[in-house]
Amino acid sequence: MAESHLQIAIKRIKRDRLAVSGFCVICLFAFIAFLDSIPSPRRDVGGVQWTRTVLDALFQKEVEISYSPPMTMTGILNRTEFQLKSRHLLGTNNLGEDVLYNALKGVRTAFIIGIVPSVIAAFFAIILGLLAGYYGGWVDDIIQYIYQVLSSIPGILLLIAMLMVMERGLWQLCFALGVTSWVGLCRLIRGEALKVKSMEYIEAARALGASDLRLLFRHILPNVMYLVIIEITLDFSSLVMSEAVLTYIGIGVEPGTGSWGRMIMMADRELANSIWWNLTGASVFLFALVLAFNLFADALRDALDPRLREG
Amino acid sequence: MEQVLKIEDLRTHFFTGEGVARAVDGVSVSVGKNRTLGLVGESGCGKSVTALSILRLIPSPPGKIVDGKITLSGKDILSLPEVEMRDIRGKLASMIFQEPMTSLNPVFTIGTQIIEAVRIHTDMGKAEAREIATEYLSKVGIPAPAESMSQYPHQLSGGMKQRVMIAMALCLKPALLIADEPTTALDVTIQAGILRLIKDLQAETGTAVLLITHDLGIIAEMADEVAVMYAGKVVESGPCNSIFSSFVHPYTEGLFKSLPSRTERRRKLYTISGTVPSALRFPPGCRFHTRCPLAIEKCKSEEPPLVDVDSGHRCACWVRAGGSA
Amino acid sequence: MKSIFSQLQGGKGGLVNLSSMNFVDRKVKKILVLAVLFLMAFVPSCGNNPYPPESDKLIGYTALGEDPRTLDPAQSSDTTSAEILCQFYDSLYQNAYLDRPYGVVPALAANYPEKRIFYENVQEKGKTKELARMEYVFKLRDDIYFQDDPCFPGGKGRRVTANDVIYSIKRLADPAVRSTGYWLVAGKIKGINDFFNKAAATGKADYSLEIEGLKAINDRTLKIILTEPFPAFIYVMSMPYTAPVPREAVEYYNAPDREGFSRHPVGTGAYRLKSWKRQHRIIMERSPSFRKEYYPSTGAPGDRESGLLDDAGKQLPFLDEVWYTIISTGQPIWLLFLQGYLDASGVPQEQFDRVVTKNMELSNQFVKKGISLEIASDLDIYYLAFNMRDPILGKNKYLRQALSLSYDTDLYNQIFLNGRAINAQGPLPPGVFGYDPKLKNPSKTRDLVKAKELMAKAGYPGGMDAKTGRQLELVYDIGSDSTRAREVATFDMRCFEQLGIKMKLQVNTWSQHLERSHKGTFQMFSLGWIADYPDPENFLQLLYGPNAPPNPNSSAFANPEYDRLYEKMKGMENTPEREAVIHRMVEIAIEECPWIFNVHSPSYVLRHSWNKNGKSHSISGNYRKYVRCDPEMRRAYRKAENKPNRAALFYAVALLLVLSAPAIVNKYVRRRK
Amino acid sequence: MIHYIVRRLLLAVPTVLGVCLVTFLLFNVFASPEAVARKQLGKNPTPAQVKAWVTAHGMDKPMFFNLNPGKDGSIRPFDSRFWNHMTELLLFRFPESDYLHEKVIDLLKQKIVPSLTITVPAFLLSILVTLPIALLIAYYRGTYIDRLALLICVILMSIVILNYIIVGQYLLAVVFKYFPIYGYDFGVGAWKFLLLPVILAVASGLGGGVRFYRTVMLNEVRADYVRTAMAKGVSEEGVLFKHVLKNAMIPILTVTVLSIPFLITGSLLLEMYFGIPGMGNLMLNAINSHDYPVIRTLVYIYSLLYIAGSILTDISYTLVDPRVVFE
Repeated sequence: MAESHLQIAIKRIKRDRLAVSGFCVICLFAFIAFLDSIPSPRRDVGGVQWTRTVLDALFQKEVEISYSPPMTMTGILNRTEFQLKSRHLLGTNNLGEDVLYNALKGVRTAFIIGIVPSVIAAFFAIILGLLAGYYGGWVDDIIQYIYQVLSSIPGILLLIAMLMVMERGLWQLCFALGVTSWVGLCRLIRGEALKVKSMEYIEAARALGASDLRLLFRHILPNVMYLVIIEITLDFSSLVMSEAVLTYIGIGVEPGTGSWGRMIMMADRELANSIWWNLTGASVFLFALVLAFNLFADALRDALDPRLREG
Repeated sequence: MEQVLKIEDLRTHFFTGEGVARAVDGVSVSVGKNRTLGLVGESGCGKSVTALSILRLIPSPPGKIVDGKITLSGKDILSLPEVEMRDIRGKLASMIFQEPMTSLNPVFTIGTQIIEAVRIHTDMGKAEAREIATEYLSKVGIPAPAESMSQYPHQLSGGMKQRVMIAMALCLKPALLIADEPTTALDVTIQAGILRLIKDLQAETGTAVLLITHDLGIIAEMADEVAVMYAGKVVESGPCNSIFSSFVHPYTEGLFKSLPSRTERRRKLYTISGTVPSALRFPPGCRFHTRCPLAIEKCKSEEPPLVDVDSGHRCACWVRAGGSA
Repeated sequence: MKSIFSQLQGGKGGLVNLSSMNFVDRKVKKILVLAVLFLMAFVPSCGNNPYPPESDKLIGYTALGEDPRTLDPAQSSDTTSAEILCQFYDSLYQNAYLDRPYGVVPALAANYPEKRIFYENVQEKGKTKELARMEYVFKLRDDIYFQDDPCFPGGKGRRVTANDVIYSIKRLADPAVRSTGYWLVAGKIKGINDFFNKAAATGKADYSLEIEGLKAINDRTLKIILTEPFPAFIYVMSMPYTAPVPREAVEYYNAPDREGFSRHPVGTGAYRLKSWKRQHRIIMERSPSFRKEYYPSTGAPGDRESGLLDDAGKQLPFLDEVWYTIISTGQPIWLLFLQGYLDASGVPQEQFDRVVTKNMELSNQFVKKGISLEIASDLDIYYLAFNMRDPILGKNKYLRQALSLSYDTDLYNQIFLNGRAINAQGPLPPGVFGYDPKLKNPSKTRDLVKAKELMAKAGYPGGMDAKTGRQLELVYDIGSDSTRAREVATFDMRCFEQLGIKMKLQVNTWSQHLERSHKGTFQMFSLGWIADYPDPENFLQLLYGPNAPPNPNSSAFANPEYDRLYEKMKGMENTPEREAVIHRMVEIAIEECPWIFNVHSPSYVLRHSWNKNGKSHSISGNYRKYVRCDPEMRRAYRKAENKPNRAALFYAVALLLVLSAPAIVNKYVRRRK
Repeated sequence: MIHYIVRRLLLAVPTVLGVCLVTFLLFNVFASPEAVARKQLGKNPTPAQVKAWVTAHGMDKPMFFNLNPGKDGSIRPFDSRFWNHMTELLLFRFPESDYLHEKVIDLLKQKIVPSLTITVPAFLLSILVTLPIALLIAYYRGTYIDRLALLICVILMSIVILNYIIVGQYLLAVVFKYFPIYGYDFGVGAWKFLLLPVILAVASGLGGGVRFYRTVMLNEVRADYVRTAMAKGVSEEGVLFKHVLKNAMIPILTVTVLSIPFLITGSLLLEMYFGIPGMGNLMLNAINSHDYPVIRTLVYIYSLLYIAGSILTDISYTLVDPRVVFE
């Protein structure tokens, strides 16, 4: 049953050309993020303690004095190893760093920001939502109260408050984003669990003596998983964009982590000096990933959501 | 007899991503003044699409009337521009639907909705239109019609809502009333009242009625003529008596057989084997051959034409009515 | 409306078939037409002037990076607050506007103070010790009045007395005031620590308590006794911390239902606060009760040539009002400056190459606009500190010198600072007394050959430990994981690696970094220092032995001769003798090489042609009163630079129409069918 | 109806208490008082100063119950950080800003107007613009115009708001010089500073807004009553603009009314970028200066507004949906 649903979903997505191309772009980005996650087998030069990855080894260009426009030849500090090509394809920024390299470094951060908070949120939402929906009674009351309180605090403020008291960092940001965003999904899962709970096959399983835990995780959970998957893909885009915005206003990832928000922040003043490549580089990467995910997520939702399927 | 509605070789197809669904594929029927035509068939056989095609309410895209001719009170419906079509809907031909619960707009009062219908097609003022609306509400048996005018649909029961729908449909005395499964969603106890109402009003206004249903009992009670549809085609048609007394087509036979019989209580209920084929992939030849107990080789390759088996009684079957063609 | 409507529909074969349009379309179209008309007519005419229409007042327009945290002079610690409140509060002395090296001239004081060193016998641990004390006598001018304010009887500002100065200094030692300037007087003015401790213990400061070192001899005369000779104290008396504040104002505005003294300055300066909208704008206006003060008639060499002395002898201030617009990001400041809406601007780093040529001159396109560039030295020093307590680096002078010789300051300057900085030779920046422009640090000319010789002398030929034969390994600490910090560190380490040394990078969080530097467990890291006041003492203390961590001597450099000279220098006046002492101290620092002196980073200021008498100053002060402005020139410039581009709007509307064409065509096709 | 509102308000009380508790946990349990003090005291604070600051802010008191005898020997168990925090918030005795040394409530009074001058016009204008566009697209549903418009919407949604602001300011203010680059004015003079931010706010929300409204409309277009209305002879436009729109107002209203509290939050980015001295700027400054009292108070006040907003939403349902009645 689930198998065939999945097959139908895949078939539906395959028919949507935009979704397929979106998926390809996502795969490409994911590959870049993957390259940026495995340490490079090559040894570092000069004993510098960079935690270097394959991506660093492949793409890192040398640092120039300052800005250089796209397609400039690399220059002053001659270190010729590990270069894909000896050009700054997208130019360099004010510190002389290669823009393409910086943008590529942002990919991994984007994937982490796009997925980890959703997973954290999904974790909270699944556990609490299932418990609330399944047990009802006072358990439900308490959980509903918790999310009532949390949802009464405007998300952005709660986020700001959390980031203020925590140290700044990528994982802290993920945690804060996750903790502030589980309420909606929790509500959905609770409703769905309520619905599934009263279905006959659950009654039957219960009559056969299945334990609560088994019922929850073997029988009810798979039925709400589609909600989780839809939610995670739909949230990806907004999370990536919110990272850029939060970093821009100064409460996002710490310096030293690749981030498109940081690139945009550094670049926004340069337009007046007709230095467009830094802003464009970051923006195009961000845009491409977000657009790809938006297209794909829409198709995925349409394909997976039984409520829409019947409609 | 003067034909109010004449449909000739109507073909309405849906162009979906998965292919062309030939929901209605060559249907010809007609209804006269003060007469009732019952359109029978399983769900998905194209009854409703036929009805919607008459009013040109097929959702387009993906639906499209690709061929055929519909004449309503002498007007060639399919060639009219949309603006003129609007004048026909609700005035010359009106329609009531299966789900009275959702067919009325929940956020407007009943009065508003009926008055809107009246005023679109006439030059009446608000007060005049209100009078007509109240009059019809009382005609359809709504208690305290004046008060009901300011009520919202959710404040009425299902049966009452359907009565409101009928009032709305008949308030301009249309030449044709299309009733698409008007009682299916209602309690059995209420069904009879609604049907009686339609019949009474028909007697009063002389409206032709196209009654769409899958319930042969209703047909027996209401219809003057019957057309049986299967997979987008009419397989058998004729006067009600003739069909009920001597059905010819194996499909019609199946329909009758699957009725719970009063005399043979013990027997297991008959079912037509197999399922209705998808409109995307109708089988070649006679479309019923995949489920027909009598099917022969010819049925699989050649389509049977509709031929007369009795006066006005026509049937499309190679086995039962095929020899003469 | 109707006529415009039909015009837009066009004559024959207009875009839309009018006859078949129904009410809905008409509404939508009406909105569209309105929007387009709004765009076409209204938008360009609104203009981009960010200020209300000009009056006949002479106004100076300035930007400020953020709101001042406070306008209470006792609380100012950041340069932004100081920039604003210095205009309201004058102290007894003020920084000389044009003079370089920096110095002070009397402001509220009638003249320079009388100083006297005397000795006092003190009982300490049963023994009698003779300690040197210093006594200052300050004379106030007769014509100093506080600005008019409702806190005074009748709203008229009263005359300033010596007791006001005492009150202000006592406020620094009042824990409830939370002064950020207490450290300047703590332990220096005799008896002030007792005052603070008593107040902290009781929870409330009693201002009637006498402080031994603070005495009003009469209304105009003030005596201050310091616990040790400290001639730089005159700088303390020129800082806003010691500016007289009226007790009436503090008490009046700190009453529970009022907005607080920190928001309502009442001082003696040339300007007073007119309005302050947070995060928006501070407007200050000429104070009518300002004393008679005149533009200086002497300045640094070159000032006369550049016209800075043209206004000599004229009464201050020049401007009727000064508008500080609070702009938190750099880009609008730059753009508004280019549009003529700000009178001056810094050079944003990302614009540097475009603005300043390789010869450190203003590039032509800006010169044409009448903009001028001033490169002013800031009082700062950036350096790489060696840990003198480290067993390898601390004991080996030659090694340190070799490292210094291998360091490429010029390239560092090019890469990270657009070449805008000055190669530092010693600890003192230009502009400070005792700075020697002819000083040449022998370890600061990059020379790898010499460096390698020194390495051999140090016992590490070719980077190998002569005794063990192992490669020398040094750890370089950074206190932040920013890209920038890593970049700099990488650069620095590459320089040293050329001597055959193996470098390791140690990345710390800032708190780890402080801990390591306090414990002395690091080997080297880079640092910067910005002056609090323009006395060489403020820089030379960074190498004073007793100032070892957690005090600012991060290297823990300790040289007996240096320390002795420092103590001597601290109590000396700015005499040639003091200069000689300072030179000797610098010599020691250069020879011992506890730091690699890296750069002094000057500030770059751009000014429009109408902005007269501008001169940058590294230390905050009351400089607004010297600035003059030519409103005609400004008006002409603004007019020329701010013409809206109407053609672009036209194209945009056209594009919109083209984009909506499919819908219109579709509609038309539908109707036909 | 009054009965209903009173009941809803009573139900909100535990939620408000919960919000107070959350803020307490965040700002008292996770943040160390000394660290906060050091950040506020500037360069070189002496330890005595730090201690004085902590005492002055009551941050040295016990967390929940104060069992230490006070100066006069009496024990006041509720003179603790937790109870002081709760009474402070619940009785609206808002603290003073650490950084600006001003009552938070006074700051709010100053900041709220500039924020509203930008969010309210942006809010209204975006409804005025997106709703008709969504209706138009719903009108062309199923055609290539619909698909194209939808794709454009997704593309517009995929552009991060930073790009709208940066590029918008650069083009319209810097290159074409239609608007001031930066600034604000109190009073009527404010309008010329608001145009650009409002335009950009509307533009940045356009894609998402149109798509949302379109989905809502299409859900309604599929409803049975639409077919009924068509069968009556109502024109397609009439159906769309009368029948569908009124039904669609229900979900639209939920979203819109719920977003009203956020009008007061102001737009962080726009205010920062265009120098509008509103709530967003206040918040940003508080973030950068670690001004806990401001953030704490803002969290609380916005939560109250949010709760009020949700009650308001429920009440406003009755305006458009006759099926909803108070009970």
